[in-house]
Amino acid sequence: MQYHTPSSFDDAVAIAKDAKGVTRFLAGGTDVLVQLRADIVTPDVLIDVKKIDGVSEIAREGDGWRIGVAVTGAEMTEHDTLSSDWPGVVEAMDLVGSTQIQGRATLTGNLCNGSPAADSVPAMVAAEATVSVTGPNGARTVAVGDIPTGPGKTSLATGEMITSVHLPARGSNAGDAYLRFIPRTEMDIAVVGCAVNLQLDGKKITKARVALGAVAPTVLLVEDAAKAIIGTELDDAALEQLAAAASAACNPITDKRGTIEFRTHVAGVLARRAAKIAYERAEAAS
Amino acid sequence: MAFDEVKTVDFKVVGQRVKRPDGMDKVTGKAKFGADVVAPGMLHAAIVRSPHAHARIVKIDTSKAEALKGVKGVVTRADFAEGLSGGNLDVLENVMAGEKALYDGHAVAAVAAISPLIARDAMKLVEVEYEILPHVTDVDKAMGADAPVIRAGTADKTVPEGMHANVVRYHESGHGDVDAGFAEADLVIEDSFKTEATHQGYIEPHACLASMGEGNGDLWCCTQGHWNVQKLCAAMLGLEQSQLRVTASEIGGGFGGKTAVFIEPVALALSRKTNRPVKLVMSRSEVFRATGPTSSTSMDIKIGMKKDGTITAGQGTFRLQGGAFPGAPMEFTAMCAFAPYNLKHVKQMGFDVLANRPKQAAYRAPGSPMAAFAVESVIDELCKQLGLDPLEVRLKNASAQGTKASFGPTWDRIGLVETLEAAKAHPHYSAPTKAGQGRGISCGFWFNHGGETSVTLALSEDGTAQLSVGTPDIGGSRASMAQMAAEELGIPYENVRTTIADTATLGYNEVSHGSRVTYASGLATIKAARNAVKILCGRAAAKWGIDEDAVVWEDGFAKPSGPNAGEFDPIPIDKLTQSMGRTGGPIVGHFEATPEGAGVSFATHIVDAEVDKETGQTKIVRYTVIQDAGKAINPAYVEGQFQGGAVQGIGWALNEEYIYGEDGRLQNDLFLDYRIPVASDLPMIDTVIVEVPNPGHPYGVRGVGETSICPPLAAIANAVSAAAGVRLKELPMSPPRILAALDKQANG
Amino acid sequence: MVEVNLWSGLRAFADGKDVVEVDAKNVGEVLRGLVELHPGLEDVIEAGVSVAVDGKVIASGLMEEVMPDSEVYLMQQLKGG
Amino acid sequence: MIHVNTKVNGDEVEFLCDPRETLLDALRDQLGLTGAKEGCGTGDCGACSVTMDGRLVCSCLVLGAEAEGKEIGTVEGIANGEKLHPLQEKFIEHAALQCGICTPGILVATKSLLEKHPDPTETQVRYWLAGNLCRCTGYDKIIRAVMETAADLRKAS
Repeated sequence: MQYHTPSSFDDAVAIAKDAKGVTRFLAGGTDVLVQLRADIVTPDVLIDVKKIDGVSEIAREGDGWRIGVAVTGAEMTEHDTLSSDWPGVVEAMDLVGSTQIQGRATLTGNLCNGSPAADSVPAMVAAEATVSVTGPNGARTVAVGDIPTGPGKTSLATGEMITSVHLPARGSNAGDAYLRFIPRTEMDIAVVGCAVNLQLDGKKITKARVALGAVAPTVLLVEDAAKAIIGTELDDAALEQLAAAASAACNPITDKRGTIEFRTHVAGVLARRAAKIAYERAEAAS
Repeated sequence: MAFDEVKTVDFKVVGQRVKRPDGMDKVTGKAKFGADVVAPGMLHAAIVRSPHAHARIVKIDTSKAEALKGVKGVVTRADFAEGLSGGNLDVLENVMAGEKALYDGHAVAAVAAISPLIARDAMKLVEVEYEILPHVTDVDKAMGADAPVIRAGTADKTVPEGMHANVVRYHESGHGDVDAGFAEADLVIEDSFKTEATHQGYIEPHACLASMGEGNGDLWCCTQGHWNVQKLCAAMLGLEQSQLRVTASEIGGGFGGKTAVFIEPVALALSRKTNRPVKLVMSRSEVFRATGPTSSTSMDIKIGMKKDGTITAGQGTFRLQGGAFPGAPMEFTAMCAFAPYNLKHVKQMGFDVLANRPKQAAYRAPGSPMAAFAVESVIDELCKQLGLDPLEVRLKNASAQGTKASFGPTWDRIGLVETLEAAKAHPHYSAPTKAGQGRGISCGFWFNHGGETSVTLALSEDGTAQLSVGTPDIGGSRASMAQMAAEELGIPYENVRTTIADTATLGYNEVSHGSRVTYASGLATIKAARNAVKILCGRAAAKWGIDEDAVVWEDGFAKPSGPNAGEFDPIPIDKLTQSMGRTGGPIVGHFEATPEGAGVSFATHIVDAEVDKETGQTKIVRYTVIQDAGKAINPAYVEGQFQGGAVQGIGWALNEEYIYGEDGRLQNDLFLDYRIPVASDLPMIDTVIVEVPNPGHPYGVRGVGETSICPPLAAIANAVSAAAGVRLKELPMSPPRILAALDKQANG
Repeated sequence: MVEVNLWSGLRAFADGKDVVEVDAKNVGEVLRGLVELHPGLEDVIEAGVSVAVDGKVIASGLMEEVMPDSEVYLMQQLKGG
Repeated sequence: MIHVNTKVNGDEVEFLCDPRETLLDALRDQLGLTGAKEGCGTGDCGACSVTMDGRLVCSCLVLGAEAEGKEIGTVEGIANGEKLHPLQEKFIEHAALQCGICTPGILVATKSLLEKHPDPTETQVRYWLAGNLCRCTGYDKIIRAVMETAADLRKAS
């Protein structure tokens, strides 16, 4: 295995483009190293991105945010303004693994690992986050939801890499939330994850995005679920419709972490609970 | 004090919460565990394992692995002794597969190389050709007519005729006439239960360092019993037992799982072949796939009760799957099942069943927790349906001194009633439960064990003591041993150093299991110390020119026993040891025996659980352990045993399980998906130490290590039933199972 | 003579009896006596058993004393975790 | 082989490692610091916990090569000579360890917790330590030892 520490994205792309065999980018390493040690993926070329300028920055970008690809979960949680703007995204990232994992794991890594159960991904999708991608054929901006294409797979071409994550301006009277279900209180992979991002006009929901994780091969943006609560004050009937729409959108599998029935049911429960939190946050922000 | 006197009062050191002598090393990282040692010229090894649940090994080609640079040797079954039989053959079959791989993870070859990475690379180059055979992993399916035969001819003659060849042993015991008993009952409940296999889950993977010379060898390993390792390894390598010296490292948890050997013979074989020291450390995945979890079970229980709470009869059938080898502890499951209750009519049957899973190993009160889960669940349901208080019903039927045990004998002094009374008096039992929460209780029982034990206590010139015991210290036993020695010698606790001796320096010691260490090594320590005291008194007597019997030992001084003995100034221990070389030679007390008086231990647990009815998630909100310790030598570590056992039980009840796929492969071989309790899952675990002295120990000690895992499974099932209104009959009570039960109840 | 109680699973090897009388002064003699009277018990006893004498479980000691009026139960061999 | 210069417990050290080797391997095999343990190798048990530039991490999920130019803190660096850290004292006093295999990781993790949160709630301690598995104690005595050390340290400062 070759180990590289390029000092620019251009250098990193150049190494990746010419690399033979399996290439992996290393940021926090909390997935890459597990796969390496368990003989699941042994990269031939490992490109450590942490020496590239600016990768550890959380910066304002207009009224939104730019988050570097090596920013750890712990650094996000410790960032007060980011946390108050996008509590759902920050909490989702904070749910990934232990305190130790938080010291290393990154949003970009969580996304590129391609796990359908990645906690931060539904939160980013609900938040309409985008990523900047650079590669041998130049740079592009991609919606977060378009990166994963299936378990362990992404839409990134050979030599392409993410250079930063962008969260849009929070806007007024808005809030987001992410909840996941795990059997224990910590340390598990999400059995179901649900993010809700909404905006209010007075008490009425004017805009909403509901995203689900771990209930399909990729993250789901559930438009029917959003429709169920847009125009409402999140009354009980709206919540029931939201839950039903979330459950209806599920296309899960039965595996060691949960059954089809369980995931489908709990997706609705979490949608309801997350929507209430997002709604409270939006109200508090007004 | 007379040699055999029982002491129950006026303890000076015993009963104190002393600091453990190995504490400093363990908080600074200095303590040497299994994987922490190196030897000059050491090689590293890795084991090739079967990916198949059941397969004939057609061919093993090691040539590519051997050709890799840095590889020094490869071993297969051919490198081990031939002609073994019985238990030794089973252990060897498990350590290194012969004709067949019997489970996913079964070892088939091993390599030694100059670095761990090269060893791992070489492992992947060993080519094994398999002929895949049909497999079975479920206990009920393994007994079914169409189940594949795993190891033909294994069954012994206790197995009733007509059973599948995978049923290899049968147990039946009890007394009275259960049918007559059921006829007397006002309510009879009959139900079936299942529990999945759980792993001991010690945080330290198995590790060892082996060094073989010509016909002899040295082995360093983490084990619960190094004499057992010596015996088994010697057999598997064809060595004389005394030629293999085994040293027990610090051990990072065992819970029964480190009473067996797995990698030690392999490291020795590689060392013999390469003539270099070889270190072998398991990965976590290997620990889960190839070391002993507990048995999975399938159980049928029938209990009858009168309206006044009298249990009229109990019957249980217990089917235990113990992997591809005989030995599932079904007889303990059977014998423990009804042990807490004084029953006129009782019958219990056990079946030992083979399946394509790793050979089960002991796990904390092996077999008992599952039985308690099934029986105590049914008792709870009977109480509920008859409108009776579950604690009063248990008190009414409780086993006590003089009643007949469900497995036959008449009980000696036991403390079940005392734990129930303590539970009744505990504020936890009377506290109101909050909305959404339910309370459950359960009793639990374990036999405890004595076993072969040797201890030596050598006095130093300055009057301090060196105590050598042979039972590895898993949870602070060196402190308890030093406390007992100090108590007898009348010297400060700090003046005793306890060492876990290697196999070359002490007589045989049985494994640290059966909650026997504080009981048996403790008893041996007390007797070795009394032995040394007798010599000390003799030296004083000689000095004073009086009879040896006229000297007594008090608080570290030899004194004349009374006015008739003469007027002499007491002599302190250090004055006697200072001159010991000139007054008869070194003073050493020792004791070797197989103490047979291990008192049984009962416990009662109370638990409050909260169930999220929308997700099926259970949260333990309050937990109290009440257990009979006989006499707590170091209460802090007794509490620790209570708490640790309870939490292992919580894990077993709620989330831990072996999950096999259709392909017979273990799907959750990492701590990620083998979900042991984490700190945030739990409340504080309250404890009450009940002390009903064991007549078989000089201070009344009963083993405490195991019983604490017996009640939690049922106590939590009973609490879940109270909180959510559904009775879970299958473990773990994972959220999908609870939600499915709630759904079934709601929709009929 | 000492009355020895067998666990019921052993009846098949003791002519249907679950109580057998043997002439014995210690545990070793109890076991030897059982095998002499009922050779079918030999395998089970060889594989390892415990003997409860007046409520005390003797896991291995053959020299432990047994009195004519002792309550004696044959039990499966005890181990632990 | 990669040549790595790093600082461990304040000491400048260097080692050679294969790019596949982890920081845990390097600490244990190259530097002889065996206090950090490998319980899982997948970041699930925390027995290998160390700090890297002050941040708590699992050393099994850090490559040895990544330690270049960093400051690593291990259990061996917690005591000051013969004087134990208050956490170490309290763990011994409270019987907050049984087998002791998880203890180094838990001490590194709790020291890091108390530096960041001198007045943690019980819940905070429990969640901070959720990635440090202990199979012996049921965590009760560990949590009590941490809470009490925190109180003592606050009183002392």
